[in-house]
Formats: sequence, structure tokens, C-alpha cells
Amino acid sequence: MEEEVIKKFLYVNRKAPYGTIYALESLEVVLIGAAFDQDVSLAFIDDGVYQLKKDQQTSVDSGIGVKDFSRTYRALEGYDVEKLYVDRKSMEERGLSEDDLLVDVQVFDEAQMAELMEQQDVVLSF
Amino acid sequence: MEEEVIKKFLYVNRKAPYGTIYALESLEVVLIGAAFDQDVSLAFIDDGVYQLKKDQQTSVDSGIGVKDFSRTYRALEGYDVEKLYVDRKSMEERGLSEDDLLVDVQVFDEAQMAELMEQQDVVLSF
Amino acid sequence: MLHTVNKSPFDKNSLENCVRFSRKGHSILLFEDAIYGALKGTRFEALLTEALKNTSVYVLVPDLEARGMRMENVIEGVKATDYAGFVNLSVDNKTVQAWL
Amino acid sequence: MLHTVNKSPFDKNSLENCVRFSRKGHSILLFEDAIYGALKGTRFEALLTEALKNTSVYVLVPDLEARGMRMENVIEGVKATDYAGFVNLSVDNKTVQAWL
Amino acid sequence: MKFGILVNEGPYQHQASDSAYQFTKAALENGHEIYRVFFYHDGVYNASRLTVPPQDDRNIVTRWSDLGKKYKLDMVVCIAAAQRRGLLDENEAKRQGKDADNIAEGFRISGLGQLIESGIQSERMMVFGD
Amino acid sequence: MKFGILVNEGPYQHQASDSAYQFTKAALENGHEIYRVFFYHDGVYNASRLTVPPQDDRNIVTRWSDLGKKYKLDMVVCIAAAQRRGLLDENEAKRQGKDADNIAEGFRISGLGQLIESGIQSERMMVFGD
Repeated sequence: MEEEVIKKFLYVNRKAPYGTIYALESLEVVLIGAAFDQDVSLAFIDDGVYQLKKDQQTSVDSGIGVKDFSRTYRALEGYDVEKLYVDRKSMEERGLSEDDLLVDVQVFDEAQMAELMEQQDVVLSF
Repeated sequence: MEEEVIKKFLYVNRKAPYGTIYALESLEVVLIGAAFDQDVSLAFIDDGVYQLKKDQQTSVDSGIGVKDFSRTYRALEGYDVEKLYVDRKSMEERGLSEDDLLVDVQVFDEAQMAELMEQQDVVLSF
Repeated sequence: MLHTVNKSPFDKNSLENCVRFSRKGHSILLFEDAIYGALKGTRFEALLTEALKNTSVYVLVPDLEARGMRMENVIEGVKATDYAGFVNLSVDNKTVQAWL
Repeated sequence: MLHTVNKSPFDKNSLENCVRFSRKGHSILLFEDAIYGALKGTRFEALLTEALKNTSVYVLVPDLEARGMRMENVIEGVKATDYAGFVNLSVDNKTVQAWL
Repeated sequence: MKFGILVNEGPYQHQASDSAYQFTKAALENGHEIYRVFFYHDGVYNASRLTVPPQDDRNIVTRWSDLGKKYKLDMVVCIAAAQRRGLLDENEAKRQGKDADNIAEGFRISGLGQLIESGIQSERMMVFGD
Repeated sequence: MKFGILVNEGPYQHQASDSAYQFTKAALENGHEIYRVFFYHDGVYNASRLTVPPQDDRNIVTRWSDLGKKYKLDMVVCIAAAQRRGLLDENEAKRQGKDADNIAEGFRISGLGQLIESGIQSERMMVFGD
């Protein structure tokens, strides 16, 4: 079905995990999308940065009764999804540093993030 | 079914109309609730103040394609729902005055609103 | 690049963040509850006035009128548009980003 | 009176407004994404520190832990609670108001 | 103590339904009474028997059904909100000329008056929403 | 120009579905092409044929169905999101052992790959959500 097109896809994640399903269902799109061999980047801005917080702890039978899906971010590398960008201001005003995050990311300032956005063909916001 | 109890019900409206359905469906509760002869008050705080803005204009066949339900606020009096309170700060930081509103309201400062809330038996937030 | 915002700036931080990441020559469309961000006399007038220096800001008139506002209530420099204009803006900009 | 807040203060204005209308002796429960408002080192630490002067503030630990935080990350003076504690807080206060 | 519960959001999209469930369960396990759980707005979707969540996820609908069965809960879905959103029981489906219904076991459809009544009869009203 | 449309919220609760509809309609009326409308998250509820909105309100589902029919739109409901939320077609209902289905005319259920494909094949991707 697909032609031999490679497009730049950016997933913009601006919502905290668990309070809503957007973080989880966005991740499901990223995983399926990985099969399409496109040029994929993920941006974490605002509360989206919290999606990457280490030490998340809950399960269907304990805590809030919701599955912990945070380890999926660690699996992204195996799907060749390796370009993860975190907005510096969002991280800092939350008192977080790269050490608090469960995957390696690149921390971008506003100019870098704006440039990344501008280069995209498709921006999917969740 | 009901016993002869009269309780203080407060409906707290903090959301703008049309962007979400909360304003409309909150109003539907108020109208049904009016039949129960309870002591009903409505508070409009934050973007909830916008629910009462005059000159709303849309219909199923024009504008955003959604029915204008703002005239229902005018009908509340006929249901003996007469205690409408607007938070002064919310109104003022939106550049609105009482003249912009489509019904008569009492404008409350924070202390008055807090006292109103404290007196309630049931607070329904939408 | 076209940025779309659909939330009230009083309620959510989308407009603020959209402005933070928009660059010279970009366009911003305010629709649904985001039209409140286009109004004169609110706490967010300064934010939008700042945005107008570098970007073109549009407000969707059907959403504006539904909420009891008219173009005369809108900050000077903000342009009126409708759904067809929204489509045109999307055509004219290579990338569209929704600030949900 | 018990106020419940379930939204992140970064995302929505609920916590800010809850604090504005809470009075001496009231209790505030932070749960779901509102637990971010209870954390040390964020932009909202001052708001919560202010709230703690007059009100008792509680954080729901299951929501805190789900989001990768622990009580050691929480501002001093904020009390830990769980769902049973949430129930007890609702029993102990005559009126409960949810800041949605 | 007697609680009324109001659920304003559907399953999965927002945590509101999960929180309402955990609160209700904790209240019951600590000896309190639930006068009624009322599902309003998108909350009506919590009563759909057609959901098929992934095997490793919680099943929000059956979790409510099971709790309802265990404690004989009165779980009411608002009829006006349900009609708008496509949640019907057999009677409603017939009345509206629809060829299927989708309400799960343990829920019943009724009017908004049931929410007001819950406010009157309960000692505390808890609201879970977005 | 060829557009892809993504709808992330259900009918009535949020204006997102209304806005997506108005945009899609305006694009079509101005001679543009819609490659696909993809319904994700609570957006899947837009495809329920069981809704019965009040007579004086818009009917969001039939509005989509009618537009789809008129312009032969490809309207796709995400299968994973739909299963979680109880939106099924006849095949899915059978496969899942459910006794009813509720999808409306003009919609089809398929995988998330259809969203990616829409991103690849469309010249512009428009997202409508909360």
C-alpha cells in the first residue's frame, strides 16, 4: 500500500501519564508507526516530560489499579525510535533533570525545538 | 421517594460553553433539580463566567453547528432558581462587567464565595 | 507553519506554549475556547500582543460569535477567518501543529 | 470542608483556584495528576507552601507512586494518604468540593 | 456513612472512573454505605458491555459490575446523557427503534432526578471528573 | 490538496468532533480531497449508530455518515481504541463473543497503521482533540 516515501513524523507529548490515556495511546501509535520506516521523532513538552519519569510504580492489582507502561519507552530503541527530545524549560520548572528520566534524551532549548517542529511533515499531537 | 429534607445544593460552573458539554449538561441537572424544592445556588468561577455572556450566536445550521442554549439561563428564574453568584476576580480578569451578562447575578469576592461554599450540603462540580 | 490552539488560555497552558515555540512568520489560529485568548481587556492581552509582533494570529469567527463576542472585541491586528479560511491556512503552511 | 484537586497545576488552573477559595482549617486532597502540585522543586512549590499555612494538604500515595514519585519528593508538611484515608477525609468534612 | 458517587468521564480516557471505583471500593470495605453511583456525561460509557480491553489491562466495566453485584450497588446511568452517546438498554433500544442495546449487567438507565435524590439522601456527595 | 484528519474526542462532550466535521466539510466544498478521517481515543464513539440526540440538537454521527456517503470518505475507527471502549462491527463482535455490535454506516474498523499511512499519503495532517 505505501509508496517509497520517507516523511518526518513528530509525536508531540504534552500530557502527564495515567491521569489520561493520551500518553499510552500515543505510544501505541509510535510502536505501530515504527514498522513504516519513516523518520520519527518524539517531543516531550510541558507535563509530557513526566511520561519519562523513572520509578513509576502501579499495576492492575495494586496502586491505582492501572498498568505501568513506562518500560515501553525503554523498548523504543529496539524499534529504531531513537530521537527523543525534551524541552529544557518544561523539565527545569518541574525540578527534574536528565537523571530522573528512564531513557536517554536530548534536551532542547526553545529555538532547537521550534526548528525541529518546523522541519516536520506530519505532527501528531496527543 | 424523597423525604421532607431541604438541602443546600451548589452547582459550581468553571468551564466555558461550547468547547465542552459541561455547561449545557450542568444546566440540565439544575432544571431537573428545580422540581425537588431544594435550596439551590449556582456559582460561576473561572471560564464558567463566560457561560453567561450576552449575544451568544450559533445554531445547528449556522455558526459552529451547535445550538445556542444561553437563553436557558434566562429561564432559570421561572424555575425559582434565583441565586446566581459570579466570582469578581474571574469576571474582571476577563475584562467583563455585569452589563455583559445575560442575567442578573450577585458578584461575590473570594471571602463571600468561600463562605457560600462552606454553607453547602451538596456541591456538584461540572 | 500553522499552529492551532483550541483551549482557553485561562484554563490551560496551550496558548502560552504555542507562543513560546512559534517563530517569525508563523501563523496561529485560535478556535473553539481559544478565541478567549484573542479578546481585548483580558489578563492574556499582553501575551497575544507579544505574539502579534512576530506571527500572524487568526480567530475563527463562528467560534467567536457562538461565545457572544464579535470582531470589535478582538485585539487589533488579529485577523478574522472562517472554516474555509482555516482550510486555506492549512494549505498555505507546509506543517500544521495542533496544541491540544 | 474538603477540597479535591485532580489536575496538574502546570496544565490547568484548578489548584490555584482551589487555594484561592479555601479557608483556614480546610483540607485539600491532591490526587491523580494533581500530585505534581505536591512536589518539591517545581514552579508551584510557593503556591503550595502558601496553602499549607492555613490548610491541611494531603497527597494520595498510589497516584504519587504511579507517577514515579515518593513521599521524599513531597513538600514538607503535606500528609500521605491512601484511598481509605480519602474516604476518612470525606467523612470528617461536612462538605466536599471537587475542583474539576 | 452514606455516600453518593458521581462519575463524569468514560473509562480509560480519563482516570476519573478509576478513582471513583477505588474510592467506592475503599468506602465499602471500610463499612460505609453507597447510596448510589450515578454516571453522567461521558461517564455513561462505563456501562457498555461491549468493551474488550487488552488482556493485561484492567476491565473497568466488569470491575464496576462485579463491585455492584458484591455490594448490591444501585448503579444508574443518566438517560439523557446516554441517549446522546449511544448507551441503551433493551427497553430504550425498542423505544428508539434501535436494533441493538449495549448496557452491561448491574447498571440501570434512569433520569437526572436520581442524581438529585442521591444528593438529598446521601450524607456526602463525591464528584469524579475531568 | 490532500488532507488527513485525526479526531481524538467523542461526540458532544468536546467540540473537537464538531470542529473536525466543519473543517472536513469546508475542505471538500472548496475542492480539496480528504484521504482519510481517522477516529482515535474517545473519537471512536463518533461511529456509534446507537446515539439518539435530542431532536433540536445536531446528530453528530449521522452528520459524519452523510458527509461520508456524499463524498465517499474513508472513515476509519481505530480497532485498539474501539475495543477498549466498546465500539464493534459485526465481525469484531463475533470474534470477541459479543452479542451485539454498534458501528454506524460508512465507518470501518481497522488498525493504527491506517493513521500512519494517512500521514504518509496526505499532504497535510489535521489533529482535532482536547
